[in-house]
Amino acid sequence: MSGPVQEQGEIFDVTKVGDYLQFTVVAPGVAQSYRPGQFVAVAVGGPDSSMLLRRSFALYGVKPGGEYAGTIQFVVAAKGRGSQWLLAQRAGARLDLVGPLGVPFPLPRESVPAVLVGGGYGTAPLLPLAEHLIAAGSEIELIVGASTASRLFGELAAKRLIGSVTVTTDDGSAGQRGWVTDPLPSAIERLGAEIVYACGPMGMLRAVGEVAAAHAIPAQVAVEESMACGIGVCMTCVLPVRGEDGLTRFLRSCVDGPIFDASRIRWADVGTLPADVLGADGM
Amino acid sequence: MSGPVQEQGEIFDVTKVGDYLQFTVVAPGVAQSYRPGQFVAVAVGGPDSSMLLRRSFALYGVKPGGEYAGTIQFVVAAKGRGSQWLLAQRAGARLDLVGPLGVPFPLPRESVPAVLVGGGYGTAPLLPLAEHLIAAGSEIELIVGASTASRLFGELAAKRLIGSVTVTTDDGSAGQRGWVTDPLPSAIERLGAEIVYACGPMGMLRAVGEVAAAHAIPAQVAVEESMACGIGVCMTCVLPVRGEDGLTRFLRSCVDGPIFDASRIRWADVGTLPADVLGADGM
Amino acid sequence: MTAATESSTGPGEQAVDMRTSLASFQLPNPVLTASGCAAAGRELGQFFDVAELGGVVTKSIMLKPRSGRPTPRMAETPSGMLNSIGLQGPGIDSFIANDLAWLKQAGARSVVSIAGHNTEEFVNLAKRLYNHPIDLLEVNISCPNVESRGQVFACDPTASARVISAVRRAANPNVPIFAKLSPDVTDIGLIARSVADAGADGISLINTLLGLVIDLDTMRPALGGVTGGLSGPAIRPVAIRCVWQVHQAVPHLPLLGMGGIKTGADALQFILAGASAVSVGTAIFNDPHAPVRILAELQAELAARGFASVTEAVGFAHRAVAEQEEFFASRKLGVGA
Amino acid sequence: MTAATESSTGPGEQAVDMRTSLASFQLPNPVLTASGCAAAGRELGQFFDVAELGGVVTKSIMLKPRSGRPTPRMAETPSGMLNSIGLQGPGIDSFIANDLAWLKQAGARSVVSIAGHNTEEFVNLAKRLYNHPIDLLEVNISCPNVESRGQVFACDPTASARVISAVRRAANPNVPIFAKLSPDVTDIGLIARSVADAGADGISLINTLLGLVIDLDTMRPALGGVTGGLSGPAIRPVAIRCVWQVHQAVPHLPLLGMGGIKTGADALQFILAGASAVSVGTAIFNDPHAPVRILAELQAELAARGFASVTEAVGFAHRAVAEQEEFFASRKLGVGA
Ligand SMILES: Cc1cc2nc3c(=O)[nH]c(=O)nc-3n(C[C@H](O)[C@H](O)[C@H](O)COP(=O)(O)OP(=O)(O)OC[C@H]3O[C@@H](n4cnc5c(N)ncnc54)[C@H](O)[C@@H]3O)c2cc1C
Ligand SMILES: Cc1cc2nc3c(=O)[nH]c(=O)nc-3n(C[C@H](O)[C@H](O)[C@H](O)COP(=O)(O)OP(=O)(O)OC[C@H]3O[C@@H](n4cnc5c(N)ncnc54)[C@H](O)[C@@H]3O)c2cc1C
Ligand SMILES: Cc1cc2nc3c(=O)[nH]c(=O)nc-3n(C[C@H](O)[C@H](O)[C@H](O)COP(=O)(O)O)c2cc1C
Ligand SMILES: Cc1cc2nc3c(=O)[nH]c(=O)nc-3n(C[C@H](O)[C@H](O)[C@H](O)COP(=O)(O)O)c2cc1C
Ligand code: FES
Ligand code: FES
Repeated sequence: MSGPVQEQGEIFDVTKVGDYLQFTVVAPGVAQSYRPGQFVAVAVGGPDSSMLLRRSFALYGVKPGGEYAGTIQFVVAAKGRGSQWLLAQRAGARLDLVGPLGVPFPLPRESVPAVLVGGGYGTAPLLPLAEHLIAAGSEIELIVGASTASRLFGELAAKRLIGSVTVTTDDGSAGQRGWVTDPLPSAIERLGAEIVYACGPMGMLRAVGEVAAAHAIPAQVAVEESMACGIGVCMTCVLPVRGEDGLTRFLRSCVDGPIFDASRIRWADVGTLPADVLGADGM
Repeated sequence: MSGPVQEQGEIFDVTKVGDYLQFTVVAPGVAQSYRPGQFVAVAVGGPDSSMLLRRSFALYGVKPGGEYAGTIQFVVAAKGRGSQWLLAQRAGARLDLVGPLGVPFPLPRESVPAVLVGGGYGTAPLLPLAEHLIAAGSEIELIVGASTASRLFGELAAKRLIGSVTVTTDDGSAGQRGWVTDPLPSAIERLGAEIVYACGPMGMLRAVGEVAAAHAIPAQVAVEESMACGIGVCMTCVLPVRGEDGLTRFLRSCVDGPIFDASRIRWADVGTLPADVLGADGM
Repeated sequence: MTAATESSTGPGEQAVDMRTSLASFQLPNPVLTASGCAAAGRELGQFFDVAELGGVVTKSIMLKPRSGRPTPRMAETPSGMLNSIGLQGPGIDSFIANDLAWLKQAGARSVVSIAGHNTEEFVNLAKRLYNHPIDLLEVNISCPNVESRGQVFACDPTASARVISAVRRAANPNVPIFAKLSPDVTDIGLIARSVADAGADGISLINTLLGLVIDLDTMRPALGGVTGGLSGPAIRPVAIRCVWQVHQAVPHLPLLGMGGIKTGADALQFILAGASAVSVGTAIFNDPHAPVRILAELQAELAARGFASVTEAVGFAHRAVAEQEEFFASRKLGVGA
Repeated sequence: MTAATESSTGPGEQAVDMRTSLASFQLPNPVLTASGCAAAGRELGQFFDVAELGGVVTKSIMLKPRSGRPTPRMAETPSGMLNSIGLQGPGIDSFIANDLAWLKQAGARSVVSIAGHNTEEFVNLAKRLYNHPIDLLEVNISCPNVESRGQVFACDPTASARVISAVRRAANPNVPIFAKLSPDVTDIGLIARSVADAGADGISLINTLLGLVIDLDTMRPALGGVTGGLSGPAIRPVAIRCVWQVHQAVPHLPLLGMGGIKTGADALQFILAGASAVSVGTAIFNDPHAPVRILAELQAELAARGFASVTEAVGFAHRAVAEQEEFFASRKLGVGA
């Protein structure tokens, strides 16, 4: 596996999907070594911008070859200044990209039944994962949720791919009212799932991890921590993660993640300095 | 005369003229009270820009009424980051404008023969001045100069307006080789000029002032000092100017200028702190 | 005092009482101009009514007319600018006759900033202003002290205290005096305590940071004055840190916060960190309407967070989480503003 | 030492000799990474060959493994960022075994940054590194001194001098030691002179400025560590001013300049102000190729101005105009580089 590259990608297409814009960008270098779960870091604001830091986006589609060869896709939600700038870019403009970054979702050696759970635009990276799993012969189910219908992503693509998809919304404006964790237990049981994959807000990931743990199966989750560099050099993006040796370390979510085993993340301690984290006594 | 306004002007047209771009912007508020010699201050880089300060541009055409009603025109040369940004803007985009700013060229009460001297894009503000003078029955001549042909501005418009125009370039690529001050004495003499108006680089303005002084006539020149605010509140844009009382003061070129009587500017002392400037003893 | 700026209701928003105070000076709202960035208000009067602001802080005035430094006097920097104006001004007599008179007839609240080369000059300025109708005296001690080989007063707790106590004695006792501090010190809390002990009624902060830019054409310092003062959004995190530290050092003193405020959200950061009011400086060069725009934005930001008044928000970020939550819980139970 | 980076000729450009030195450390070119912005070089090695740089300055290492501060650890600010990492790191033993070993096999020049809670820890770090092949020791004294109620060493000339003289005695005498200074002091020249007297072979500057951002969602400080360090182009004018002042205070000491360098033109400003080499920090987060890009740009900027070597440009902005003109006049008469 070759590493990340930096390249100037030309925007090929921008499509509105619910509240989001889906970007298709010609970026053969990023596309080449991509695996599901990885992300791309995009410079925002142009050369004279007051915004120094890149914004990260989970990679959705990637076409290393064939039609649209060398393109990548990602989905952008409106938040602060950086995303607003990106949302104003149009086809033909160039984006300064670094990627693919982060570790991919771990794939089972053999086919295993799996439930995939996406929150909001978090569904995006799950769809290429679903493709891989299906190609490997795994049986899968997908649950997608959001606060409201317009914040759902990937429902149609998922239906095309998997045949069916379970939808939840907080306000009941689409699918069943409630959270993704409501239909999750029965999906795990129905499928006899041996693994759960999830991407979405931190609260959701934690809850998904708890459901998986209750079923004694692992959950691999993609976290979204604030990142200054995205490439592992700055140490801003750390999470308290319990290692195989039982020791908790602050791990960088950009290079040691963004995919973590949910049971290893000390969710309750995120944003604190647990006394038993490695090196806390050195502070 | 009403004062300056701040408005969001839509770019109506951008036209390449030699090395410059000529902007036509819908800005009825700025257009309304404009007089030749005034300028407009344009915010650059957009809301998230690292560039805080406006860039000033001498107003060229202004159409307060009639066809293109409420439009202003100015001419932009490529220099640093701000002008580069402006040069990348296209019709339809909006510019945040403050204007009209500064004092206009003083107009004679009656018709007087006048020579107008423009250097580079400095010709731009002289053309509306020429229109005024002609309308008032003054006989005028225009001399335009630049380092090279592509840096000339307004030749054609001037020809249409005045019938003839004298051109000089440093490299001889258009008109006669040399400086605008070469043909100036004979123009003054030919016309029996009673005043010279000029706009261009500081060195040229100083030289024009000296020629006018040698002919015992005034020269009204438009200076270009680095300005932080453009509206008179910051005191960055000062020049040592001798007053009627014989005292030299640091005057703000944005509100006390940009038009000054060349003989009052202490050219040799620009960028120094002359011991006899008002308040130098208070330092 | 304009009713419109004091408290107004937007669509779906609660009214926010924008009144605040800087010691005994009562302001209809907490947005002022910063010294040296609004001259004496007249030029801004072309864009909006300066009486709508909390106050106009005038450019630091000295006893005698002052030429200021040679040009170039400014350089643009990333999200900021460097200036070396050198306190160009007409001197106190002309200031009183023209500028102060203009502000009075415009109905604006006047905060007069004074600067001197030594303690005596500060004292004489305070005396000259004794009988004039000013609302607050801002003592700009971020200027060189000729008695101390040019070291800036505000960099030395003793020199700072000496000026402030002398000005406090000389000035009209009805006019609060604020010491304006420089961020270029090792311990701003120390300076704050020393001016507080010397009798300052409040503190203005921050003045510019000392900076330098090399002009790559001349390969020499870009400014005529060699070094200059850095201002604008670039310095905002330093300014908020200073407000935070000084609020902790002298919690009983009101603070006038400034440094890189460009939006109402920026102003709110200063207020949450402990400022009772804010000054808008460099942002004016970018947007001559900045002070009134920021005032409107600040009011909306406060309303969106459920504050009924500015004063409730002053220093709010210092409170414990539990205390913050309790405040909003009681607010929801209450009858609104 | 790569010939390509040492001196190369572009179209119409003279060759520029990019070699420079930091005391006895000879560098093929003057561009290094800044401590804490490049880890120990390995991750950047994915983007370019770190041996092409003047050197890699590693993240400040302490004796024991260190967790660093709780998250959030950063906030973006106008043309800058605030960080409160809190020196997370594996401790000196793991650093030597893994990071230093990697840098050596990569052929990179290593500048090791060390940090301690007290003088003894600094001394022990210097001893641990005594027999390892390092090119320069950067002593990060911009960290809290537990022996002085947490005051930062670099804010106190005496504490700074004590650390530096102790480290100078303990470290391998063949390795130059540089003191890294904080800009958050009243008089950086004073600190510079005191570390120079204590035996520093050179000075690195500047570290970050202390800043604070309030998160308007939580209405509390945005960073887990409350305050943080401000870096990026926003602070560049302050950094250049510090380099300028320290060059005047200790003209005989080589300086490693940093703070907001994003382009070769920025780097040139530091060199003209007196830096013999520069470190690139925050710009790496924006552009992982920044150090090599800046190196190429710097070379072009020097060539465009007629310099035959980097060393000719060091401190050039301090020279009198006449001297500058004479230099270029003689350059034109000469045979080029
Ligand atoms: C691994 C990863 C994958 C991501 N994938 C997506 C995606 O597919 N689609 C999408 O819309 N967004 C995604 N994000 C969030 C995205 O990177 C931006 O953070 C978000 O768009 C907000 O940036 P802004 O400039 O609009 O907000 P601002 O408030 O201007 O951001 C200021 C700073 O805070 C950081 N920040 C703000 N909000 C977040 C957040 N929620 N998470 C992390 N950092 C934040 C920003 O990155 C920036 O550095 C992802 C983030 C990470 C770390
Ligand atoms: C009254 C007035 C009228 C002007 N009219 C025109 C015009 O008609 N056409 C045109 O192309 N330009 C004109 N200029 C110059 C213009 O305002 C910009 O300064 C110029 O475009 C360079 O800006 P920049 O952002 O490209 O360069 P940068 O180097 O990025 O500018 C940095 C800062 O320096 C200032 N600066 C740089 N060069 C100059 C200069 N030559 N004069 C004054 N300030 C400078 C900039 O305004 C800015 O604040 C005028 C300036 C003034 C003061
Ligand atoms: C051009 C200019 C002139 C200034 N003149 C003064 C002054 O005369 N007296 C003073 O106390 N502060 C002066 N300042 C500092 C400002 O009042 C303010 O403290 C500082 O600029 C930070 O605020 P800002 O970032 O909003 O500009 C000046 C600032 C600028 C930019
Ligand atoms: C995320 C981050 C971590 C840093 N860690 C260290 C450190 O461990 N030791 C140190 O001496 N400086 C550290 N610094 C300061 C930089 O080395 C540098 O002095 C400062 O950031 C200014 O340079 P810049 O603007 O180019 O980043 C750190 C800076 C940043 C942004
Ligand atoms: S974002 Fe820099 S280490 Fe992860
Ligand atoms: S540019 Fe501010 S006073 Fe002239």
